[in-house]
Amino acid sequence: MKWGVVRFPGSLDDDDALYALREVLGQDARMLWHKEETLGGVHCIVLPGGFSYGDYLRSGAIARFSPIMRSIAKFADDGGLVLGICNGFQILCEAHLLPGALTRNRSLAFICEQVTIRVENARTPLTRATRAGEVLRIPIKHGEGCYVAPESELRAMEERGQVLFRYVAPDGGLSEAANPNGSMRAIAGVANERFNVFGLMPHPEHAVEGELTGGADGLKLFHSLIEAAR
Amino acid sequence: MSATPASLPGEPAVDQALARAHGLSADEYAAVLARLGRVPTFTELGVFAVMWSEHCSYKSSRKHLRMLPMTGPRVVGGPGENAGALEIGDGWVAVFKIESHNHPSYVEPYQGAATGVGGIIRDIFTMGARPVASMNSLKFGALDHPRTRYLLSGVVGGIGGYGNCVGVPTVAGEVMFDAAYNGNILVNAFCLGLARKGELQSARAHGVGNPVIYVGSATGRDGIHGASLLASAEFDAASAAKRPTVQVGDPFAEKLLIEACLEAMKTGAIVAIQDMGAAGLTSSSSEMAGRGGLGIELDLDRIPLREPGLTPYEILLSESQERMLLVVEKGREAEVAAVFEKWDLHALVVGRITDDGRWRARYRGQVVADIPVKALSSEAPLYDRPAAPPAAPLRAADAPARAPAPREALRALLASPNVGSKRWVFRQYDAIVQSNTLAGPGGDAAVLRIKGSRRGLALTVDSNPRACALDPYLGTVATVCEAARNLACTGARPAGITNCLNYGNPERAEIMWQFRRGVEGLRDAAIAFELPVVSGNVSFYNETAGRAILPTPTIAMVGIFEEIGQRLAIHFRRPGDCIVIIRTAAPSMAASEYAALFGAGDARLAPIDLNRERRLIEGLLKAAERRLLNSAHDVADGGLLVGLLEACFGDHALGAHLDGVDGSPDELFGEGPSTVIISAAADKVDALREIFAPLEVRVIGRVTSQPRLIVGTLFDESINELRLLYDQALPRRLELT
Amino acid sequence: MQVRVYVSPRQGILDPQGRAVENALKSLGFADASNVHIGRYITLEVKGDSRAAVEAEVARMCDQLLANPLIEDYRFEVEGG
Amino acid sequence: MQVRVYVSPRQGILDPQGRAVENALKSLGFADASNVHIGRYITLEVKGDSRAAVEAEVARMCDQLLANPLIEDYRFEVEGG
Ligand SMILES: Nc1ncnc2c1ncn2[C@@H]1O[C@H](COP(=O)(O)OP(=O)(O)O)[C@@H](O)[C@H]1O
Ligand SMILES: [Mg+2]
Repeated sequence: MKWGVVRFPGSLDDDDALYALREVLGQDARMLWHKEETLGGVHCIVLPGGFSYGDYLRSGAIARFSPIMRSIAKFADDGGLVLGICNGFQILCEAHLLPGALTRNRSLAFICEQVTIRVENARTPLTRATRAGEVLRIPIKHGEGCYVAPESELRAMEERGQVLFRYVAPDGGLSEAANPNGSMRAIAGVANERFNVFGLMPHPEHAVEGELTGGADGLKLFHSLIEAAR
Repeated sequence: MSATPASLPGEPAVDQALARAHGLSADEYAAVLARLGRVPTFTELGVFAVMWSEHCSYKSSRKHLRMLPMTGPRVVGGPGENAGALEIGDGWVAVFKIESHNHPSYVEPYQGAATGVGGIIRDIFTMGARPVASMNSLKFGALDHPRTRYLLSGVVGGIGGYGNCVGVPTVAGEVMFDAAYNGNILVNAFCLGLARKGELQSARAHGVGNPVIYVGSATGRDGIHGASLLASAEFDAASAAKRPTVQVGDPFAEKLLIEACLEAMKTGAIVAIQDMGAAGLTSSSSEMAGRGGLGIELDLDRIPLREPGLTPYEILLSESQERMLLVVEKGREAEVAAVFEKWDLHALVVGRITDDGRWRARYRGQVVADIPVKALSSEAPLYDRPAAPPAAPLRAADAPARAPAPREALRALLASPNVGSKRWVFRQYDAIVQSNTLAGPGGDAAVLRIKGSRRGLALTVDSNPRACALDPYLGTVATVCEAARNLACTGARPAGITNCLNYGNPERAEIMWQFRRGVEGLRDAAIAFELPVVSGNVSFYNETAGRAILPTPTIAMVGIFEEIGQRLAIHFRRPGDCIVIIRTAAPSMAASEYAALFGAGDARLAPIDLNRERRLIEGLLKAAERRLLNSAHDVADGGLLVGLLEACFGDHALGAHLDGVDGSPDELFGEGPSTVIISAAADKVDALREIFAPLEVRVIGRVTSQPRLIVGTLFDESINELRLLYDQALPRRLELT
Repeated sequence: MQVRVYVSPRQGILDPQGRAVENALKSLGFADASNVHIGRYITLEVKGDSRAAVEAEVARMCDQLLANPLIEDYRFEVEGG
Repeated sequence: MQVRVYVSPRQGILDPQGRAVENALKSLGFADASNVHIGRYITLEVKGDSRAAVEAEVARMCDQLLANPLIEDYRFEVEGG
């Protein structure tokens, strides 16, 4: 399977995503420069974490207009798989490829820590290697991860199964304390209506090496995509 | 060819009074006149003032810093470059340095701390090393001082705001609160970068006729006389008037510079490169020319300006952030410029290297400065300032105010912001970007892997100002020992030191004495551990209204793992393991947090036996290598019980049952010379005794699966309850309004 | 022409910054302050032949970049021209 | 009374936000935009007996909390009362 990881000038986890895909998962992955328009025949695009264009205005607001995003919108339209992680999620929302928006954390502070998220829909290309209700340990690190969308939209998303992950306590239960950024309905990750574009705030690429760093639960998401593309 | 430089119309006449206002003494001004053979122009006066300031010239400290051991088998790169470098094996070189940004952070905490982080990161990548880890050491006033919370949240926000956005993980640090810093906080920022051996960049200009190139943000009026003069004078009401425009950091611009500069270096066309830090364009240009023994000419009309109307004086002295100066091989400008364009940066030719040893600046067809490069780069004044111990000790021992019950003392210590968890601080830092962080904040030292290698690094930053207040020499020795211990507790071999020496006004004999004793302590400890001091920074004038901070030498130390699989963590792992302590001397209350809370501090630090300290380090390393240990932790603030609890606060919710401690306050809460807590299987204890001899290996209890702390008949406490006190120590004080 | 754009959090959208500032004001003794909201204040110059043309252009800037309609409202003023 | 506070970066202070937005506008084809600066737009309600009293109070709020005088300027409007 061929992967493309997009590098914006302020991307930070681009190399980490590439490392996870190539070195840990043995995938064929290449970096895509934001000024390019060709995607090189990849099967899945990863929009990595970071601060794409400095993100001083709103995260992802400027990246959305880069040349490569035009191609990615088309790619998504044709059914291609797109995964936005953290800043990538923010960009996909700004680009209207995913519903909702990501606003400042309730605490107003940047938060870097391990969190636990619960899989809400295991029948999607991003989650098929997991079980519904399974709790995954994956780190977050962001200042603007509070997911918001209009109530009516949220209801529709829930009905269609577009809410993929929620922040929960390690035992899988919902609680105020387990929601690190104040996201509505504790949403940590979503899909579009067609289930080919995904966004999540936690960083699966930082949870691929077990004991060594952040755990290995992120692998399940990448394995899901690999299965899906088969 | 060079016309005699002249001041511009409207600029003030230069005389001794104006020189004085620029911080130059009468003697220094006389030296300027002698070096030039004429009265300086207004621009030249500004240039001399910044280059001869304490901050840029180290005029009070240089003589003493020469005492430090700066060489060693691993040290690469000559002295005089921007940061020290250490060979760490497998063809890798680590470049690291720590620097202060104290005054700017007190004035505007967010931007001050942010630009401190930005500045130290530039110091590292300017050497051709990719920045891979940051640390910081922070000192604030008492938490109940009205300004402390504002300063704390601003500084921490600024460090995170900048570091998180440039993608350099912040992997360790320290935070302390003490009323001595009410009027002068300390913000010391560290960065480490990695380069392939042989790819280090130089800051030594060569090649007459080579173009000088400017890249990065445009020049504004920020921080004129900022780092240089502000950090070279006491901070009092009068300096409010001198207050420079605050420098604002632009981390995105820095990120572009990191990537573009590292990529441009790969062309091989860059002869020399230096960031524009304190004294901006002036220092970077004169230092690069000075190292190469050449001259340099700048065309100020070509400097990109953020707003119109900047004078040559302002352009040369601006401390605008995120700017770099390069010397490029003639004819290869376009190649270099293309790399910068890729990153949406513009490389502008603003001058050239000359052979006449002069530092010359032109503006609108006129020469506004023409100074021998050496006068700026190497001939700044040098002082041997008088030093004398103070009449009375800085901090006398308090009479024991009261002797709390041990249970009460432990709770008070855990809830103290100096002892309790610093998670509130470090969760605001991205500690994992770059995927190398095997242990981030929260342990004795951070542990980083080096991808594609079995090797790794450990990093720690430590200071012990309360000990330095009792004895500036022993306090510094103790700090170096603590740093080495923190590394050894992870299994890494200490390999090199960088340091930031924060003191008061060096024109006062007792401050100069504190400083000299600190440097002597650093020297002696570094020699004892065979550690080179590869870089450092001195911050004087940390005083307000005649009241100085505690002497605060901050020591950052880097350790090497040959085999990263040998690393240790502080947390107990197996119920049934023996809990063992190893000490170099009896613990004492001197300079302890217990003494700070309850009085009862010894007036004197106990002497430190560096041979025993070294045994301890070597023992830890050997035990780690033979995989005899399941955990290791250095006992620091709060003493033995706090250390034990920290070892219990892992993911596994284990406990400790102690039967081998005497239960005296000194034993339970004393700090003082070194103690480490290790856990090991019972059948390993004999091997440990052999390894650590002549130090005593004392089994004091067992790791239990019950999450309780049981000390003889003294306590039986719930670990989870104590952990809550520890975890909430800072949030409870900060988040209640 | 001189343009001033005001972007504010949409009603009903959580505004933690506004709440934090309100709390901070209260703890500083400003008990009379309430309903604090924090948005962005953007100033810029826009060249254009007529005020109407500039207004149309600024509206496009706002829709495309300066505000996110899902969470923010905007209004603007054009001066001069 | 309804209060609107406008906080903007002081002249001469680096405004990375403004610069980033200006570049973005340019690359979106808004070539006519220049001199972009980004500040904060704060709305709040303040109870008070007279407009003068409210104005005095808001000025104090700005000096103490809402603006950072080292790097920002502010102005405000009071309505009603
Ligand atoms: N300002 C900070 N930045 C990052 N990490 C910090 C900071 N302050 C404290 N920490 C982390 O918290 C832990 C405890 O700090 P400290 O008590 O000073 O450690 P020690 O006593 O072992 O030197 C360490 O892992 C340290 O790295
Ligand atoms: Mg320690």
